[in-house]
Amino acid sequence: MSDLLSLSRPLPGLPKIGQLRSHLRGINPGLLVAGAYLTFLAVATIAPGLLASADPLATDAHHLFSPPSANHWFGTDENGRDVWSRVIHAARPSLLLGGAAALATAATGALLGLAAGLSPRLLGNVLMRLTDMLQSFPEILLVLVIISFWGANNATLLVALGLAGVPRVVRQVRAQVVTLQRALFIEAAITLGLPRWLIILRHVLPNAIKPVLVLFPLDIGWKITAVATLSFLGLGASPPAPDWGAMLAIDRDYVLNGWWLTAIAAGAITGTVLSVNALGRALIRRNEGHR
Amino acid sequence: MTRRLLGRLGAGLVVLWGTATLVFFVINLTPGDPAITILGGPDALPTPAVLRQVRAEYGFDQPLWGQYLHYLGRLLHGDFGVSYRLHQPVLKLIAGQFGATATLALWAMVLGSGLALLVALTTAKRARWLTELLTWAEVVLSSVPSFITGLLLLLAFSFSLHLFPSSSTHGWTSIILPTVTLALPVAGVLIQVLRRELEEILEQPFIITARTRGLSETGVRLGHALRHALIPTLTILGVMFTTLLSTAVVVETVFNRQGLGRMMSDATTNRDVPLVLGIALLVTSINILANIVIDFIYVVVDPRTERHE
Amino acid sequence: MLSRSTFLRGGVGLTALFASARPVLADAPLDLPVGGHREISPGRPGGTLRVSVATDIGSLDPHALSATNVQWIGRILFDNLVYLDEQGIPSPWLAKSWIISPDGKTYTFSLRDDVTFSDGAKFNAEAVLINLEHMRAPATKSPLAGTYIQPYASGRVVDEFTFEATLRAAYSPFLNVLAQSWLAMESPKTITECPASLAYHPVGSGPFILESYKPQLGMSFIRRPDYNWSAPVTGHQGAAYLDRLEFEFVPDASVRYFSLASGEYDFTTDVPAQAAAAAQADQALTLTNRVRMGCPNRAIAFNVTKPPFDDLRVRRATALAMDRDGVAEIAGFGTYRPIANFLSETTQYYDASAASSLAYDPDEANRLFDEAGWIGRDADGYRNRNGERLGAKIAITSTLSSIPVIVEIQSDLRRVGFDLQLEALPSGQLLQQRNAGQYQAMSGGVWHTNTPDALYINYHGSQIPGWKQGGQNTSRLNDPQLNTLLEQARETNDTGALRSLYAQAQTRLIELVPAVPLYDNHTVIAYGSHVRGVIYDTSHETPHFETIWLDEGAA
Amino acid sequence: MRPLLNVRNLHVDFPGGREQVVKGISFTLQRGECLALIGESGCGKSVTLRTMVGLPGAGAVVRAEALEFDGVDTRRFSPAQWLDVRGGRIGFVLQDALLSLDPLRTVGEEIAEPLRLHKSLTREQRSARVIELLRSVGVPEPELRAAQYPAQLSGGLRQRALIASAIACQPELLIADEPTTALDALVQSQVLDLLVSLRNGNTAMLIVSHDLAVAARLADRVAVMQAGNIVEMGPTREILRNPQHPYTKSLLAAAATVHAHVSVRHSSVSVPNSRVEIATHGVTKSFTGVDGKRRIAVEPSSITLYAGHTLGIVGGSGSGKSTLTRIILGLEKADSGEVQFQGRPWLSLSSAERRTVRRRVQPVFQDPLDSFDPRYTVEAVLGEALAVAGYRRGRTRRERALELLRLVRLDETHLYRRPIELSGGQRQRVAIARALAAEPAVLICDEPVSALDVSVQAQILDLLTELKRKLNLACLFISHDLGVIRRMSDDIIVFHQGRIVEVGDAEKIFCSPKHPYTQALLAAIPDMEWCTAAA
Repeated sequence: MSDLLSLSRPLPGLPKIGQLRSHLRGINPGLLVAGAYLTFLAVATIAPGLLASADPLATDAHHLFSPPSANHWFGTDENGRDVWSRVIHAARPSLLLGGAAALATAATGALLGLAAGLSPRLLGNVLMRLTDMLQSFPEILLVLVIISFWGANNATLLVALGLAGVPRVVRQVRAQVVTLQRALFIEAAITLGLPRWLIILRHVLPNAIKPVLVLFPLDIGWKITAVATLSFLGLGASPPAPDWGAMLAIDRDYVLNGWWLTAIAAGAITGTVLSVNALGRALIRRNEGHR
Repeated sequence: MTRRLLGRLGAGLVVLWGTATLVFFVINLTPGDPAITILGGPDALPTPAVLRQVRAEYGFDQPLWGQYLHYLGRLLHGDFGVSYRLHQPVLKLIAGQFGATATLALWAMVLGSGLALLVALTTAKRARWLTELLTWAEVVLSSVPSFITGLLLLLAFSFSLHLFPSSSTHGWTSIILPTVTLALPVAGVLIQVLRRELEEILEQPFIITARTRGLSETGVRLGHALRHALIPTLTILGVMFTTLLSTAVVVETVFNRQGLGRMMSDATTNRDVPLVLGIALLVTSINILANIVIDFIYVVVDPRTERHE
Repeated sequence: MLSRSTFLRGGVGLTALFASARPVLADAPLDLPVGGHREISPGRPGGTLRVSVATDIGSLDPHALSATNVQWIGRILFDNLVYLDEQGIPSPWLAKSWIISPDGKTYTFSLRDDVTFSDGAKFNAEAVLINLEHMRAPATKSPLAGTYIQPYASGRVVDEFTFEATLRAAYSPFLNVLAQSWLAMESPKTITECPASLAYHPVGSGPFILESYKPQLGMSFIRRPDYNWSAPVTGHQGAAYLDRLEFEFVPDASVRYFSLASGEYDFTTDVPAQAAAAAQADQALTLTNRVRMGCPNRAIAFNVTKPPFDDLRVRRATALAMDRDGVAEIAGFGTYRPIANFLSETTQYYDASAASSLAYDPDEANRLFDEAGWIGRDADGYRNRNGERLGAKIAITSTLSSIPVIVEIQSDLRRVGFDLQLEALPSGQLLQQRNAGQYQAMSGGVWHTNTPDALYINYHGSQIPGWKQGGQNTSRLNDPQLNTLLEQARETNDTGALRSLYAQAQTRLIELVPAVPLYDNHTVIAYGSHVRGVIYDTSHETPHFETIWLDEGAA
Repeated sequence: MRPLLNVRNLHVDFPGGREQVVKGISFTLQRGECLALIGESGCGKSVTLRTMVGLPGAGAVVRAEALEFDGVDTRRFSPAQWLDVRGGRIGFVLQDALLSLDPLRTVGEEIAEPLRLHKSLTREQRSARVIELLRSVGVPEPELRAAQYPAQLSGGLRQRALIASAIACQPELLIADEPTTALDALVQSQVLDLLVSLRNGNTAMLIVSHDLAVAARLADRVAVMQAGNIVEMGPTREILRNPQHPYTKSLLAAAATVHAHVSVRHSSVSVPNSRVEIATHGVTKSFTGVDGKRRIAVEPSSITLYAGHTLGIVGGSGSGKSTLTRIILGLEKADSGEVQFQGRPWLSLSSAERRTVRRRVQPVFQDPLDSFDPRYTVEAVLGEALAVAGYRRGRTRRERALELLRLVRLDETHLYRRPIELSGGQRQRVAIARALAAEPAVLICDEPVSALDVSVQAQILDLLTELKRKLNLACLFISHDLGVIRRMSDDIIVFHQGRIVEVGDAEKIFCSPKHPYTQALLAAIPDMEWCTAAA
């Protein structure tokens, strides 16, 4: 659905550093919160040990479902593990998988889109029909099939989630390439006598992938949601690895025993997706403002 | 027009064939023992004769290409096979579940797009604080994963307040919470797109012209802007179809509803190959058809489309 | 059967929900199946019972299924030839009596002459023949029933109500398995005329008739008024009391609990363990918890043919390192009984004397690991030997519900320096590994059957799963001594001999440790206090519905 | 008599945004009178117009000593009263009818809208009135046109339809914002005629234009606006003949240079001995239209361009002049014919061979912004072209870039900016600098000043003329504007429907056009006698 945000025109770049300060001053408090939350997550991703000292895997069969306390900030779960530590340690896989999948989508899509836009008509058409095929096939079904039949390890998750969304990017990049090829500045470069490969490399490529880059943060948000959804459906990370979606899936069976478990896992996922999306949207708006 | 329609349908058939092939091979190239799956999974205790019978009956003793051609041949006769796990014809199973999901999706579409149109039409290009608020509302609506929305609604309205039954089959009220869950992200995305579109449209010279003719604000929004806003809405609804299906998988799981979504996730986790293939083909064809229909609705809504073809 | 239950039920507001949030970890008394198999007094006819069920099994032909739900669905729609009495001894049902030849190979059944199927077909010797043939016909694709009567060679209609079954070899569990719901008697007319319809339109001679079946949604049954042939052991006379049974599939554990507590349902066949304490505390609900016969839950089955579990010391040490009480707590929240034997306590010929040697003993576990040469420790605290880390992968399905249990075991083993890694696989790949024997350990699950022959099915050398045949011996154990004991037990009908043979087999298993029994296999059901007359099946410990009646005054 | 409009000391500003847009202007308008507001883009004239109908824009703050329509203070109008006034008593015509008519509604529906809002007519009466209106604004086949969508009409017809919708309720005041700007010269003239004919009622008219000629043709009085102020106001003839304010004078002077009758060319009339830079022989080109029919864009045409010479190409939109230049630039393939560059074949070269000489033929496009990679700074833009001319990255290249900027009257500060941050005129200068950086022999200018204000146009044209002379460039100059063409060209080619209808010396063609199309074109030039006098 995010291809609706696609921008048919090439976009100018990001604001210069010098302008940043004035941008910061007028910044929305909501965005600051989102930024702070993501910064926190970044720390949790790089060095979870700094934020949570307890072992996220250490069980304690005699302290199941302890409510939040000074010892266990977020309480303990169905295995007596420290939930705070699990939430913190779950940031890395979520963010990395989300980011990597978004990157895979963007890279594959951009390459195929460029190929479709630049290759001879017949080949381009074949590529586009393949894209149509992939697009008519609902992403969720694709992901479910790949994961159910190939297993829910990081590699298949990456392939499945990476593939989902590729048609959108291919279309976007191809449309951009086609438009760009008729753009006046490309013609100006042609009349300068620059060789085709140089024009593609220097002018077409960077401008064609710009909208993909702009939508990249939103796609990360989408992928994180997808990872969590899959875990929720029981197709995500293998236990006992801490994972927000899996925590939520298991914890909702224990609403009666520890309702906060559900709330915490839900909060972590929602907060992340919300922050990523809010910042992503802000980025898009800023880009448009500079058009 | 007819030629274009036939062309689109032809392309659709090719896409279907491709889908069938792709899914067939993705599924069949994975390791596994479908015979045991058919017999009920790990707790099956079949005799050797039964195992042989199953492998012969389903053609697992044939080479993959043979199985593929056989499968395509049966498809051409409209035979989608028999579910591995439910032991009933795939078409019958799908037919049994389709209605529930279609009803849910339809209501969600109606509710979601209705809400979005209402909100977008009344709030586009208004006070700054309202814009700010709605921008956040859009982000929230389209960010909160459906399974969380669903769980929250269930927890709040069903378990706690008892306003709605927690079980899926108890009366018409049981469709309300799932519909809302499904409609909220639809509304979130649509509001965002519609508002962007409307803000752009309301700046257009023809809107100024309409105002200078003495047309009221309501008249401008309903008489001119609405129709323009419908065009991107259509595009989204076309794309939305697959999104709705994905959400249906989750919503039907959370709310224990029967339906295509849940059958799909069950079928895949249970490796019910004929059912997975059947659903894949069905959903793909609906998707293709829906997009063709939407293309033709465009022509009705936007007279420019046809001429540009 | 691998029992797979998830999810809750009830009518407590959020406040109540939070108040009861502290789990009750102890004091949930265990309701061992003592009695409860016989109707005490007649009930009042009429009414509809609304029941929630965790899963749909997708099909209703018991001969073609191995699913758990068949156990109680079978009693609703069908009858069996025999029924176990309260001591576990086969007693009459549709067969009034029988004679077993001295060599144990010929069974002559004398049948009731007043039984009809709901499609009008008559129950007679021909019907029995057709049913047994149907169970074993490859076309039926029977995953269980066919295997249970595998020694059955041929049947003969002696006269209309006398049937003679001839076995290839003596098979002492024969009558027991004939009492199980998977081996129920279906209408011979439907079997011969339209076998395909059995899946969604089964026809039997039971107290209820299928009214409708909507996959994933639910099923309903109506009373058969002329029913009058309940198994004598149940003490029930005549037709069922309830007019109608409505079952709905409610997979979500929380929803199952909340909707029972709120009165949306009268009854649930699957109480999630985590809600048992809450259900028990609820005055308006009755909770029952019964231990089933067969093999208890073995969270881990070792592959004894592959390192490191080809070493008996490693198997034993691993078993001793598991905190059985903790695991049972995590799995059952106080409702599941820890057990260290290979047969469940309620199973015939259970030998209590064998039980103690697998009790939790981490010191002994460490000693055994040292003895096996795993002396070194690496930076992560795991043992090693010649630079090789002590550990194993356990293959589980990615949708397994008992993950917390495996996680607890993993954590227990880590404390003694054993690195147990979880490998979640799609079920297809798991089956592949299982057939090929390419795994170090698997999640063992439970195996429910109403005879100690469960041990043969789970540990006899002929029962190793492979491409040619299914099998439950995932430990891939092939011990000649154990094989002989289990074979001999199949060949004798002498009670004393059986008791001795099964006691020896249980002792042998504890010596071999092919798997780690941890806690019992339970049926936990709950129902509103207006629901009366609930009795339990002697074979499966699942409820009978023909004796249930509604006490409207109490509702 | 009470004036229809009375505006005294009007201020409009947008708090938090731009600076004040209208800074205290005063004017009155009598019934039947026509006042023209003249000024360049951004001078506040459009905002003034919209303030007259109470639509100054979102967030605008309007202050005035008097702001009266027909003696009533418009600031006291309730929203409902405004709805009655707009379209009923005041008609409003916007600039571009393609954008100003709802593209999803038929022309008939659009014209019927004010009727529906202000008159109680039946549906039949309304459609009859729509047809009548269309006929009255000179739209042929009104029944057919009413059922069509704006995009299906030609520019002129669309503008007429827009005017019809504005006058549907016979308003007392007709406001028009640049009513003819987007149109071809011929069509522009016809629409002006229509507006003139409308004046012959009792309708007052307030128009805005950047084009003095339009004002001269329509207005009784002219108000010249600069940066939110009216700097000079008076009867049209007087202002044009005898401007007092320096800004008015500069405007007139610029218009005069652009539209000079007297040749200001400095080259001799023809240079027969010069080298032939570009020669085309029988170049043709056709496209397959969306309807599947072949449409001929360029019929066999041969032109010759000499060094130091400027060849002007003039023609209406869609006449094929742009296609021909694209062929010459090698951006489009010709169906047949050959183009020679400096006597050697050009079109028939392989693209690799042509690439080495391409820089010798450089374009200057109408919209310079689109001709720069949006990611590039001016330095990078020039650098790319300089690299082609053999300048390696380094100091010499930078110095050369600066030199070029100075040549086009820009300085070092512009080097680090990106084109989007520059004004239109500055961008066009950068575009010219880039073209020159490649050291071309031929400059191909496609409508280089059409998007610019008059005073800027004059500067750019001066610059081009000067550079051409200094560098002895051959120049192909395409424009729809006859004044611009006449000022720049030695020879002229008139294009009409893909064909060259007339070729020859510029002066000769302007003095004695032979082809009827050329004659019509020249006749359509608004009368600018006074301008000449002023110059």
